[in-house]
Amino acid sequence: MLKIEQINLSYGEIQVLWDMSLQIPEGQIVALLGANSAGKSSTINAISGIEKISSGRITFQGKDISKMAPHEIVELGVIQVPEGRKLFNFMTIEENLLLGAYSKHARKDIKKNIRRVYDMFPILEERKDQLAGDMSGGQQQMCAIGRGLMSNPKLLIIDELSLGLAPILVQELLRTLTTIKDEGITIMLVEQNVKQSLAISNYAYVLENGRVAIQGDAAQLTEDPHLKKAYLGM
Amino acid sequence: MSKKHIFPILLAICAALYPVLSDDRYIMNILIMILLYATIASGWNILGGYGGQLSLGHALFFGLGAYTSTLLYLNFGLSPWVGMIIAVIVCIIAGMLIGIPTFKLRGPYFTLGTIAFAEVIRHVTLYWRDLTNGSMGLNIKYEPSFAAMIFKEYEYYYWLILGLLVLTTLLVHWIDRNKMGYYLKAIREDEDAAETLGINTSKYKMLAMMISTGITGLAGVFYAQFNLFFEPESVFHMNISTEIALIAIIGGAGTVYGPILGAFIIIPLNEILRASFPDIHGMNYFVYGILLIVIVILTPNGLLPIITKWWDKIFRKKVSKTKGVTKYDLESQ
Amino acid sequence: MMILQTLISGILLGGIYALISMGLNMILGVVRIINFAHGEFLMIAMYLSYIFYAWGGMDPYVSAIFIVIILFVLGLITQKGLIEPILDKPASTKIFATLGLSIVLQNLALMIFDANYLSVTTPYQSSVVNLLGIAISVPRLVSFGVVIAIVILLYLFLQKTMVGRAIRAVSMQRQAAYLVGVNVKRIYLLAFGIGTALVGLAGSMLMPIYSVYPTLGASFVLIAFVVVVLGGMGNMFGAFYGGLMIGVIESLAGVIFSPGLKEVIYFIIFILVLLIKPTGIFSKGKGSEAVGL
Amino acid sequence: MILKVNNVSKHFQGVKAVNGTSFHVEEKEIVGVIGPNGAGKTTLFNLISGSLPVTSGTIEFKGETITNQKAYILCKKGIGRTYQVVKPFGTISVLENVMVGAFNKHNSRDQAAKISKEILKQVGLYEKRDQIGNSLTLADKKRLEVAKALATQPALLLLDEVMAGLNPSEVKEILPLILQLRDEGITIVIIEHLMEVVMTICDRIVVVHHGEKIAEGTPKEIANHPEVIKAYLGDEVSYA
Amino acid sequence: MKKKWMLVVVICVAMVLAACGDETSAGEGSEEIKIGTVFPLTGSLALLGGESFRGVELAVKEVNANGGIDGKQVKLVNSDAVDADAAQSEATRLINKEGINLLVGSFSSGISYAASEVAERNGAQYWELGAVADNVTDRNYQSIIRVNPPASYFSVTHINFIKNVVAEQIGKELKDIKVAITHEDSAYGTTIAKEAEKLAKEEGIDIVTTQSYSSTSNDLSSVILNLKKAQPDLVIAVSYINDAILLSKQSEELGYKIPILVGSGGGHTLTDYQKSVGDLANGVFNIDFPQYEINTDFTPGLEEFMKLYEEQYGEKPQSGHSLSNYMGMKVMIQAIDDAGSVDVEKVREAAMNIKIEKGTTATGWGVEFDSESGQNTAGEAYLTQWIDGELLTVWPEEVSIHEPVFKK
Repeated sequence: MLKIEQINLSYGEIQVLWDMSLQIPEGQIVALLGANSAGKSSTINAISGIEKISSGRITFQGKDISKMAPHEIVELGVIQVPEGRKLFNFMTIEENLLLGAYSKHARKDIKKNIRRVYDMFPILEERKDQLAGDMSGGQQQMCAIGRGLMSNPKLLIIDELSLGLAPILVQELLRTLTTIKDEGITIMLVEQNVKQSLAISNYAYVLENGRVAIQGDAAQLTEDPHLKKAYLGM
Repeated sequence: MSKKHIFPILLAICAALYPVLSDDRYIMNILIMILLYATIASGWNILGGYGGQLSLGHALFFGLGAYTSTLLYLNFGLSPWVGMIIAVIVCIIAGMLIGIPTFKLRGPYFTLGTIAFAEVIRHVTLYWRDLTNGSMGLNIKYEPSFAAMIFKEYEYYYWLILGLLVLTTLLVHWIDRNKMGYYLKAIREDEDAAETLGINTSKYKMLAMMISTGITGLAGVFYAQFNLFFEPESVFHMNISTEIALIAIIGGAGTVYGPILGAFIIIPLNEILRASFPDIHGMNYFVYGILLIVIVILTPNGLLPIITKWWDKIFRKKVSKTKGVTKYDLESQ
Repeated sequence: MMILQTLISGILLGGIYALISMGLNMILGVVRIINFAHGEFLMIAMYLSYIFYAWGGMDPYVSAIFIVIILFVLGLITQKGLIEPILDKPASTKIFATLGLSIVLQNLALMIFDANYLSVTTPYQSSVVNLLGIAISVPRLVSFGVVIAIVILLYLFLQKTMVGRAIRAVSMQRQAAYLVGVNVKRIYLLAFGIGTALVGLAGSMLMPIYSVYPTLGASFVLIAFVVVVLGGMGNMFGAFYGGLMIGVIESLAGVIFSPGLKEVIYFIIFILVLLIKPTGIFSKGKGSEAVGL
Repeated sequence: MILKVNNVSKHFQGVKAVNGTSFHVEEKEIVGVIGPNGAGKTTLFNLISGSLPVTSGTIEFKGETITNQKAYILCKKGIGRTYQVVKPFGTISVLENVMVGAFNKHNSRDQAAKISKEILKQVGLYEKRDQIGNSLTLADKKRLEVAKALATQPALLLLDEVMAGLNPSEVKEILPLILQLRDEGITIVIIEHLMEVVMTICDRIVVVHHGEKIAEGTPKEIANHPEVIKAYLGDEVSYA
Repeated sequence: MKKKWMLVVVICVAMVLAACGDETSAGEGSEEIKIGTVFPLTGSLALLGGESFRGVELAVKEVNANGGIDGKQVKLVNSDAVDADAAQSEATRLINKEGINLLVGSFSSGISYAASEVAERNGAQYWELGAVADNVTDRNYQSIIRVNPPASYFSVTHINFIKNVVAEQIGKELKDIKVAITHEDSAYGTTIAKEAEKLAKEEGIDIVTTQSYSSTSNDLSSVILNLKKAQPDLVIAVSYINDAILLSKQSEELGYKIPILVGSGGGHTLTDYQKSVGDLANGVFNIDFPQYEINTDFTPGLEEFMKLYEEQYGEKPQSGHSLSNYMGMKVMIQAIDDAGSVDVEKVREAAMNIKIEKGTTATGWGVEFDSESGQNTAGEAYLTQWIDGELLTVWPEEVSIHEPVFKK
């Protein structure tokens, strides 16, 4: 579905991605793992069109998206739920969700989608008129995912879902992701929380210094001694 | 004396000899204006260029200097030479008082704060007629004498302001080469990082403010003695503040000689444009505005760095500063 | 009675300030540019209004429709041609680019219209409604009504429409706006256009009250800055309250102290607000800080 | 004991970024502070270095209470730090960057320059001393961070993720430097994600999670601490 | 180090420029008489500055058409003195670069100060034809000659008008008349107001309030409310155009009818004022330089001037500024003619010897200079009134073409 081929990305003179390639097949959850500054966020920002790659190719459903503007990529159904939620803090939950449906292809389904989000996260419906900035971290993350779902995503990229959240909540949210996958939405999960993400993923890439260091089936990677070493140095 | 000091010294000497070579008062008048604005812009540069605090209210101190010494002269017959010292002190104190609140503001808020202070003083001056003579301005009677700092010959003004500029430049040069300059630049780039490197940022900003306002006030005294007439609009107006900042920025803020270059560009430009379109009212400023936009967009860091680069390219075969990066990157792969 | 009359005059004057400042605020909040040429757009609008009146015999209230459209387009051109290329440049570049624009426009007007004070004559320009002994000028009342209408429309637009929400989204959280598919550049364009269109409307409303001359903008732009800071930079409705406040302060200060001290007093209030609550009196606190100015 | 953090908390509008954390650092020790993203490590550094005021608790440095003192005063007293998000002074040269730090203890420019050059040699940036800060690569900017902090001649050095974003060979270059600094008598507290690094160079490790200290001990103890493994790799649950 | 090289270049360029300057200024001795003009032609003073300049231009055109001075054509060398700073620089240029020693100006007092300082210092002569601040001639500079009446003369007319006409009209004793003053706070407004206050005190007239405000003010409601509170019988207003318009419009808006409004030139004279406020202008008095609806028996040459003006510019004059500058310029030309040279001392001497009776010039002013200050003491300000959209001269009687009208 999404294919990244040999991309390079630099901020000014600092190169952060080096000939990176990866693939995300339709209907799966693919995890992108790695320590801080390994290049995870740069990768997905390249996909979303926020950062422009210097060479290589990104294709989505066969279409080259590497030169497209962010809003055009959103229009295609590639939706990013950014790290740190990045909600519109001074808007209500509902307004945040509505803005999720900003792109043209999503507007016709606003009613249907908002119902779906509220069913998925009933707490959001309860608090729909509260300011997003006043919500707890978990609720904010739900709102962010909900906002992503409002865009009628084909591919949902979720960055650091577990950041700053209690483990129980993370479990709950991850479980929701499998439900979303079952509805036919492909998910790219960018995470530090290795075990939990691998548990729900089909396939995983581990990045190190802007390159793919390890990749493989999720189940297989869980047992990989390299992984433990990469994270705990053991 | 090292070799690198020869050029500025040579230059200063050349400049000082100029009146001997020519007695054209018109050119001399323009040169005096250029040197005056170069001095003020150099003063602004310490705070705005080195310290990165973009003040658009410096006319306040220009006017304050002019008013202080002139009022002392007119009311108490105090010689402007003494008045000058008092004016500088007054300006420094005013700079401190204004610095205390405005330095809490950052970025555009600071700029707007300085504009507001200058406006307050301008309107107070207009209103407080008993002290300031309001909008009628102050007029010093033309009675040439050394004690009154009024000269018949323009040469003396020229040498006086040249001396002031040289002293200012020496001071800026000293700051540039010493702890203070480094600290101010650090504050300009990142205040938080500067603080963790042991810099008392408020203290250094305040110091920069005080030096800057002192120089501006001094220039104000000179202006009063040279023009012998000024009014609130001609010393306090925001246009003066913006012109001061503009000169420093166009020349190259945060460099020793940038403001001087800026003054040599902006002041003659104004004169030339004014003389070029005598029949179409407004054309000169119209062109000036367009040039201004073009210059600031094309050279956000001022002209001096660009000119220096050209100069290097033509006369020196020095390795460009960024070349090292690529080389190292290849190695590190 | 006197105080009441002062208050009413102040509020009506504040309405005018609000109308001018709302446009400035929109540009400030979304595009994050301090537009020193804002006053010159007001001047252009008033000259246009004069042209429509003098050459087409059109009442300023009627020509307002055209002027709003023309100013909107002028705003688009300015954003595209001048502002967009300098968005990433240092603060000094932004300040002097818009200052330069204001010089250019001012002198363009001087070249075209000379320094004459031009005004229109309308049958209602000196009409007064008397309400319980308080005199209320009709054109000022009309402009106040327009301000109220604009506030309501703007509120509806920003709160209830998708584009309006996108404008707010961009002012709050630029990156996330990209990620929900907002074309941020186009929103900038739109915001600048709306900002100048609002000041265009202000010009039309002012024409029956004031005369227009080339340096008119300068006398309004500093007040607009004061209003915007008071209301909270980027806080769309703060400008409305801020405008009313400055209007009332200006009137009261003139009556209580002296008309010559009006400016001093509102600039001092401006400085105090900057110091005590730099986000503006009417902001919700962190809101305008998030705007990033 | 050079640094003592007593029950320190920092709340941001109700969010408890640091919550009642206590630990101490002995002289000439290298202490690692680890924990997942958002655990409050950097906030902890900001509290110690004076960049942020604490909500409650006290901090002692060399036996003196330094809670809520200004950053520049603490720097004068001997606390140096680096930033995780590098903050080079972008438009001035690398040498000038470091000299700003060196002026902390020296007033003369020549001396500051001399010391700075030595430090630049030490961190391997000497060749690039004339480049401007912004033109450096990320790795070099990290080095520059260290060099700036070193130039202030600190007794205690707080290093915030100086190795994040470096490639393994670069990491290998910087490790001996840290050990050498310790040998020169500088106490070091280091926030690091690269466990390999932490495990090899640290004498002791403090683990924080959700703003609280969940473990403390030698690298070995920490590596086998169940809480730590849970915090890092997550719970051993399977959904698939 | 390289930076310093640049400076060398810049200085060198400046010196070359300077050298060129020397050459051009040397060129003199042509068959023309050059006179430098210092008027604000752009910026906020442009409106009346430009109007004043036209008067000078017309006088020169006229003398040139009649064969010039002693067969020499008069050539105006113009400059744009936007403000005092520009005036300083432009006057220096005219004197030193163009080699001119006779200057005229300027409409604005600030510009007048600056330009006359330069003239004094450079041994040139400066003729002021329009600026009214008394202080310009109070300095007793030998370099300055002013033809137009200064602000204090305006104030004299103000007070005389109250004393001789208003008191009788409203049936009050002089000491019972309540007078209020409003003025914009630039030099022009402040001087006239101050003088009027002083004279009123001498005459025992009660000044109930003095309101000053910035001429760039957008709102005068507080001024008007303060007037309303003070309940004066008569308001002396010293205003530029914008505030004159605001004063009339806003007092109407605020439901305050000013019983008798006497302007002091500036805004209240202008046709723009009348156009802007429409009927509100009717009945407004104004003290100023001579205007056009005047008893032409007393102002011979006025009609010719009007004709010339319309021929030249295709419109009617905005205000009397052009006329008084025209008259002043003619006095200057006469002085040069009498002197038979452009030598400043000779011209001054010639000027001091000119005696012209009142009622024989286009402005009706006479000419008699005070040899100390250089001020023409035979000038005077007249009272006009807007009646049915026309600015008619109503007082003093010798120039009036209409009786002053008082609304009851």
